[in-house]
Amino acid sequence: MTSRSRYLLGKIGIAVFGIFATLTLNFFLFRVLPGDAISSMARVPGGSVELKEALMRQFGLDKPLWGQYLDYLVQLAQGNLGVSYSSLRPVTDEVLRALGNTVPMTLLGILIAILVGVTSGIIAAWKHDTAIDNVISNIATVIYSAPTQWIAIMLVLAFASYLPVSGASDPFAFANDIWSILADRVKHMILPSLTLALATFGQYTLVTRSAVLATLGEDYVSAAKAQGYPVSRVLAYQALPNALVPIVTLIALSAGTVIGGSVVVETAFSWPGIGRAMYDAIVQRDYPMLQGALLVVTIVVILVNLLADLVNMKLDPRIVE
Amino acid sequence: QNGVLRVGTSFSCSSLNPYTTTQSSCLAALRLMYPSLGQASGSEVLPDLATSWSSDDKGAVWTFKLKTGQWSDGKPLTAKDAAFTFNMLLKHVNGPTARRARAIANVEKAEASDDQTLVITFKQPTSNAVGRLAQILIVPEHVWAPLAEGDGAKIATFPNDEPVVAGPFKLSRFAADQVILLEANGDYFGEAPALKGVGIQFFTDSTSMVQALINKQLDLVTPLPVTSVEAAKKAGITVASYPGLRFHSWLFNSSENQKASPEIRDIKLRQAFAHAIDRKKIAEVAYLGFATPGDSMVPKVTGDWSNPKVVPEKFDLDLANKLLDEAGYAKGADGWRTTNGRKMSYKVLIPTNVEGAEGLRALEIVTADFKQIGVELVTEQSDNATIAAAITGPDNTFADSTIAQWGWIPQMDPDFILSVVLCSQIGGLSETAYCNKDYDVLYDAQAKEVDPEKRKQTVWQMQEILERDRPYIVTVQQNNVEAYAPGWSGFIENPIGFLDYTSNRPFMSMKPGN
Amino acid sequence: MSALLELKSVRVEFAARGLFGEGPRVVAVDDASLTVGRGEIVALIGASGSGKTTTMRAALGLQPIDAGEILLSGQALGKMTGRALKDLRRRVQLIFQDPTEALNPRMTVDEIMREGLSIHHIGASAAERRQMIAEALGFVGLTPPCDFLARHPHRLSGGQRQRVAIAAALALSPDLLIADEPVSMLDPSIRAGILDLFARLRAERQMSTLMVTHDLPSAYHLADRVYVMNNGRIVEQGATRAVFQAPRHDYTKTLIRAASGRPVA
Amino acid sequence: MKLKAALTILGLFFLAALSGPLLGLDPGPIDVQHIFAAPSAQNWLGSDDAGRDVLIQLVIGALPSLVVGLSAAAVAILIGGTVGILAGYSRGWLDLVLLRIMDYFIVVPALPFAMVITAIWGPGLGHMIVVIGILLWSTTARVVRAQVKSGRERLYVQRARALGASHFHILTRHILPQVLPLIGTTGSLAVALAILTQAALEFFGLAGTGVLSWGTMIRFAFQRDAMLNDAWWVVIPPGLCICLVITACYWLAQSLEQKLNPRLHTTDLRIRSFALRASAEKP
Amino acid sequence: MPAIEVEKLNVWMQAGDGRIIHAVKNANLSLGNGGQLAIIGESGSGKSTLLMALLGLLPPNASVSGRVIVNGVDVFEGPEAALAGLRWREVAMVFQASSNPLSPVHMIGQQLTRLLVFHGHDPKRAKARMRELLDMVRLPAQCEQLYPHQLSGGMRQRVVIAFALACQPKVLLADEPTTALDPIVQAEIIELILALRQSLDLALVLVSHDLALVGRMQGDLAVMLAGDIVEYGPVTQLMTKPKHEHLRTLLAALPDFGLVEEPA
Ligand SMILES: Nc1ncnc2c1ncn2[C@@H]1O[C@H](COP(=O)(O)OP(=O)(O)OP(=O)(O)O)[C@@H](O)[C@H]1O
Ligand SMILES: Nc1ncnc2c1ncn2[C@@H]1O[C@H](COP(=O)(O)OP(=O)(O)OP(=O)(O)O)[C@@H](O)[C@H]1O
Ligand SMILES: [Mg+2]
Ligand SMILES: [Mg+2]
Repeated sequence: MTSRSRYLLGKIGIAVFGIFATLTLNFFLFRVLPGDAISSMARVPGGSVELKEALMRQFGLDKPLWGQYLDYLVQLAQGNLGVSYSSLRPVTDEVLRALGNTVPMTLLGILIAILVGVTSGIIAAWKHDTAIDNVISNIATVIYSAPTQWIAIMLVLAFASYLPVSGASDPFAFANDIWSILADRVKHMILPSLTLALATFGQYTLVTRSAVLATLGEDYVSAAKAQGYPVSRVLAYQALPNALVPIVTLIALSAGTVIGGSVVVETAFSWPGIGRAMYDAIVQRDYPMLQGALLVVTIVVILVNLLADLVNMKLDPRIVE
Repeated sequence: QNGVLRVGTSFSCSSLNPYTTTQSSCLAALRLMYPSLGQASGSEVLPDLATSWSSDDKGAVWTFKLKTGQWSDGKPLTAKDAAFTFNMLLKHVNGPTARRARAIANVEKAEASDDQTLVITFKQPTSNAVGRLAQILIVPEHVWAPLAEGDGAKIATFPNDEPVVAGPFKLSRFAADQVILLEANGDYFGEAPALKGVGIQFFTDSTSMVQALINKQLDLVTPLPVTSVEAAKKAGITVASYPGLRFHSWLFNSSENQKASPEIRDIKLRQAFAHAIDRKKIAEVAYLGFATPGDSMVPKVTGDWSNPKVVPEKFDLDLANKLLDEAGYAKGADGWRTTNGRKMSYKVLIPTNVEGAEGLRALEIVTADFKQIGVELVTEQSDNATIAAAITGPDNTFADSTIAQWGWIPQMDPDFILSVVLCSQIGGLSETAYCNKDYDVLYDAQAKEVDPEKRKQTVWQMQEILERDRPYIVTVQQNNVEAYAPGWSGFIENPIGFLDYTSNRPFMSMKPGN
Repeated sequence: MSALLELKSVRVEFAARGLFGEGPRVVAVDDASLTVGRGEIVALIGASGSGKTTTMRAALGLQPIDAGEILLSGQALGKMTGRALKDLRRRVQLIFQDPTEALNPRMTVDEIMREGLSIHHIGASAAERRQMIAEALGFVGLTPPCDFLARHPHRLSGGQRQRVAIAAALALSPDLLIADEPVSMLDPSIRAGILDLFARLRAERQMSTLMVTHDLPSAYHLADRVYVMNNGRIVEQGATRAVFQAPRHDYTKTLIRAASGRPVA
Repeated sequence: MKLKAALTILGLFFLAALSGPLLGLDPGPIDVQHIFAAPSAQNWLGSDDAGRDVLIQLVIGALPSLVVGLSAAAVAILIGGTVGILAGYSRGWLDLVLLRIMDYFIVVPALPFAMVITAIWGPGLGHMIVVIGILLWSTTARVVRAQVKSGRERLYVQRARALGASHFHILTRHILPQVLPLIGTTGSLAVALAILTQAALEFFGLAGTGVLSWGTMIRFAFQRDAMLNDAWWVVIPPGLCICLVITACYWLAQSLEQKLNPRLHTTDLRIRSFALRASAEKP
Repeated sequence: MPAIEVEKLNVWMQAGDGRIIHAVKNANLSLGNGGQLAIIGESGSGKSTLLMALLGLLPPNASVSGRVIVNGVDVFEGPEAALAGLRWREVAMVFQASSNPLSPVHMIGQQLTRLLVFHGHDPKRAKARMRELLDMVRLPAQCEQLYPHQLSGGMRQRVVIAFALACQPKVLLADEPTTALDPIVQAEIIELILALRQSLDLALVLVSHDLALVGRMQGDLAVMLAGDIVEYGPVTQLMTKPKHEHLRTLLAALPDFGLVEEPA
């Protein structure tokens, strides 16, 4: 085994352990919750003590916690996330479906946010203490300060007549050529993605600005000036690469909050994504669904952060030593 | 548009399994796809698959004459399918089909004596037998029989994403919690619907739903948020508002286990409280006039079942103060009443995700008024599961909670809502731990009574007991508020609402204009 | 009497680590042994990149070693803990080669100077410490001190930074000074002054010095003994005069020839 | 400038927050006649869906928003800063353990988690502060850890080690000043996140208590379809107040950062960054 | 047209504590194309500042007066584009070892190649030229793969020299270019610079503390003390007949070599 693969395996091992630990913690943490799936499921016309017990049996909730945990692990080992209490479909399907809706929307939003945030942050640092800097940082601050749900409603009001404001696609469209389906999807994505982008880009701007600004005091920046590099190159070659560590760290970190926070966006736009699924699952105490959704989110966030660690290692060789 | 009715709703539907889902919108959509013996209309049942029915003298054996039809996979639909369906439900009633237990209560067996005759035998006379049986959706034996084998666990996990149906519509697309699309079924055994198709879209945010209606992306919205009525009207949308079944209420913990505030079990105190709740103001402000002061747990829209003698207490703070004084709850110098050396202050549990902003506003109104009768109320809000646990907890002992604000949606038949306060429901649906043996006896009597008139008397009597003991104070009876775009006709005001889990009539009567 | 500092067969390797796995290993110090006795001034000279800095960092435990042993006053560095280690840190001072990186850009000269004093609770009162700092700055020619105390390192000239680093080390009255090219950026007169200072401190206080330098005349005049390093190995050692006048190793010969201004060929 | 503006804004809001309980302000009784009444001479910002004065509600709502937001952020920064520094500074198992814990909190989606804890603990402002604080500390910790990790390798930190400085000394004198600006920035991000999370919790009705705050105002505006009724005065002001408070916090952090970092202005990117004088006179 | 023309240059620096340091006082200098100028002087006397002023690279806390013309460009008042065009194409600099002009997160080779390409080198050939430069300053080839913190002090300084020579400038400002180098490399580098000066007709400004080295130079010598240029004239003349007290002390401090005897 080469040292390279040993290194990689080590990293992956840590990540796997992280996922496992998180899942175990989630399993028990959420079960400490008052209330259970059965009570709300049984609160229906026809509900009775017997129904409650039948449901408990059906979902294996009559077993002790440890037994449930073991069942869960065994299922998981078989790649089976269980069956959702509320939709009765395999959680894997449900989670993948939700993820399929969340990922493009979130990705678009985040990409816009990173693009706008980092660029504006760099410009603000470059023109620091000028009117441009003030305008950029203050706009970023103010927009970032606005509650997401509030941004959403403002966008809905402004664009409701031009763009769809709910759902991931036109539910009543019967067209089936790939292009019109795609166009429809994109149209639906614009407002939620934009909301997400607006709600997050501000922090990227501010962090980029302060990280870049911090490098401007270093000798290598003035050396770069001496070497005849114009401002844009100084920024691109010296200031930005040296500022990237905190920026990358923050972006990776925001993956967790963005996915978690997509609950708000997904609610405001009736977007059938993972955040919404998680919220519903918790309200309905749909544990299999909740665990499944958390597993996926966990994996995504851990992977993103792992990636950030690797990238940072590449970005700043001093970290490794 | 082109005969497709696009419905927007803030309810959701995540599964099309007819025996496990409890979501009313799923059931309403399934009712458009699957046949059933009849369709409810008020307290009546109109023929559907069954053209007529009759019973023996005791009301224990019911014979139904059925139409025949064709399932969407080409196989014939006969009485055998119906018999299979009932027998399957019976067999697994303690397991996968437990959710349908009430509808088939007391049924002993079902038989198809020929392709067009179904005979259902009850163990004992059962009130509203046809109404109950008509709730059951009939499924094709050839699809479900394999699922029903053994312990029937597969019934509960069957996703039913490509249902084999025989009703007026068949499924063309289903995306959980997003949309259900149906198209007219050419092989339907009954009269073809006026609609070519139906789409039901599920919204998590009411503002965007109303926007979609205004932007002509929807034809009908149910329920329409009361706060958007003005906006909808302005946009030329027709708004229908009429009495519905849903009520909101205060519930009091009646359990002896609750020791901290025993006075909460004092009927006099509950009486006084009832006079301090300004039902009219709640209806006008919280529900913007789309509600009426509530009275009995059996709503007035159910017609004769509701006891006319049970009426809302008049709002009178002086009277409430007087009643409390008389009951020995003296006001202290600071204006708050005390009992057993404690200030009278109660936590009011409220499940905000179901009671909504309206519920919170209603509670604010009451809180302000209660201040004037020297009783402090403290809101404690959370989601329904947490609140349900808090009400009954810990471990169903009802030892901690005192007051909660929550509601129910009764059925047109009073049986269900009356069952909620049975002793046997403690641990089940009971939210109050109310237990009255006399009441339970009456309940059993009405459940067996086949004569509607006699049953009515018993039901009325039960309502009077509830009014006396007040496990619940019904505060308001909510209107159904629904809106549809101009150009549509045939809208019926259905107490259960447009998405009716007991009847396909609202959809079947809708007609596209011009 | 045991030597103040003793390095026994020290080896230091660097792994040029990439993103995945490790690259080839560089042996920076290879089997280096070296001693500094009490009151002795020892010079370490040698080619650029030959491992001098690494050796010095290893001597103070700032650089993990891959083989060998380091003894300070006869005690193994790795085994020292707590008070002993802290006391050692006062008695042995290091002057880094790169004065800019070694001075915290967020601290003023005053704070930098005071840091060591306050860590080791030297000086009874603030006034006394101020006095000691002024004296140390005076030693290195940064006068008047008040001109410099409030400045941050990046507002000093290169030589001034270097002198701050020297002054900060001397203010602690160390027994052993390990100095990595301490005077490289100083003009001859100040340089001579500082080298004189080292000699004086040796005479007055028995301070030992281990100094890396490229300035052979300084080494020649100041050091009792020299070590010559090339390619990570100590290739020659001995009394200064002996080594300079009769170098045995080829590298030493070339070095001395180059320093005396003759063509190296 | 920024500092002054920030202090003024925060001061005003604190004043407002205090004046609520001190003056016993009351938005008036619930009033059917004034549902979504437009701004007028009596009600400068109109009235809400219950016919009560919006302006007075804004003033009253300031206290819980400020208290929860700022204290939760303080909790987050305290825990996050400490853990981040510890993890970044220590090598080996402590770092690993802390890192795993951080990962867990980063991975846990904030809202459901907050809900769980409020459900277990029961509602209350204090609980909300702790919940939000616990949710937010990990971000600060991760960012700080990364910075400390690279900062620990700087030569002047090694010099301090060679000087015999204790870990405490190195942390407080060298590492902390290095990461302080960063803690300031992520800290102000934390204030923002705290206030926003609070508003989001309230938006979902999970805040527990029936306390009037800006978040609940937005929630009611939302749920009662204020915008469909063209009642902008119900929706915009609470959102704007939240914006203003958070913006002020940022400004505060930014001005502090400028003060704390002497190196910030040793170079800039202009081709000529020095000043030119006309004469040789000593300035 | 002379390569460098300095008239009445004054530089003031804010020390940060309210004091103002007059770092360069009324300096006048001139250097012809291909000429040589050595600057010596006490530590802190303003040598680096003077050099930085020639490239217009003073920090924002500096203020200046006077006139500096380099290669026909008015550094203080000429168009910014001209000043930008001057840097590294015409005038290159070896930074003093006390500064860290290398980006810590890029490999040496990468930084050098980028500089070459930016200044118009054919990207395909830049790599080869980069290796050539590293070789020129006697750095082994694997150094291109290393980050600055992985180099020894002397190696870093050689990298900085390679940078300065990369674009074949017309004027080279060298601020103590060999302080961190051992005598062998030092001699080689000095030979290299002097050889390049000759072949490229380079104007050289050399700041050094090494009086022996300065003594070997042709051209002018400027001696600085506390911001003033106290002596200015041909090297040979000044070294033999120092007028100013300061230069005399500097020369006197020159340690006697004492090891000139041929080793046995
Ligand atoms: N950025 C700065 N801010 C304030 N003062 C400075 C700055 N840089 C240098 N100085 C001061 O200006 C004077 C001249 O500094 P300069 O760097 O030019 O000296 P030098 O002759 O190069 O010295 P050395 O040989 O030590 O490098 C010194 O007193 C120094 O303290
Ligand atoms: N962190 C590091 N990673 C990898 N290699 C390193 C590291 N530090 C030093 N080296 C390598 O170790 C060798 C010795 O370096 P060292 O700094 O000890 O040399 P030196 O003798 O002090 O040289 P100089 O006189 O130029 O300062 C060099 O080849 C250098 O490249
Ligand atoms: Mg070295
Ligand atoms: Mg200098």
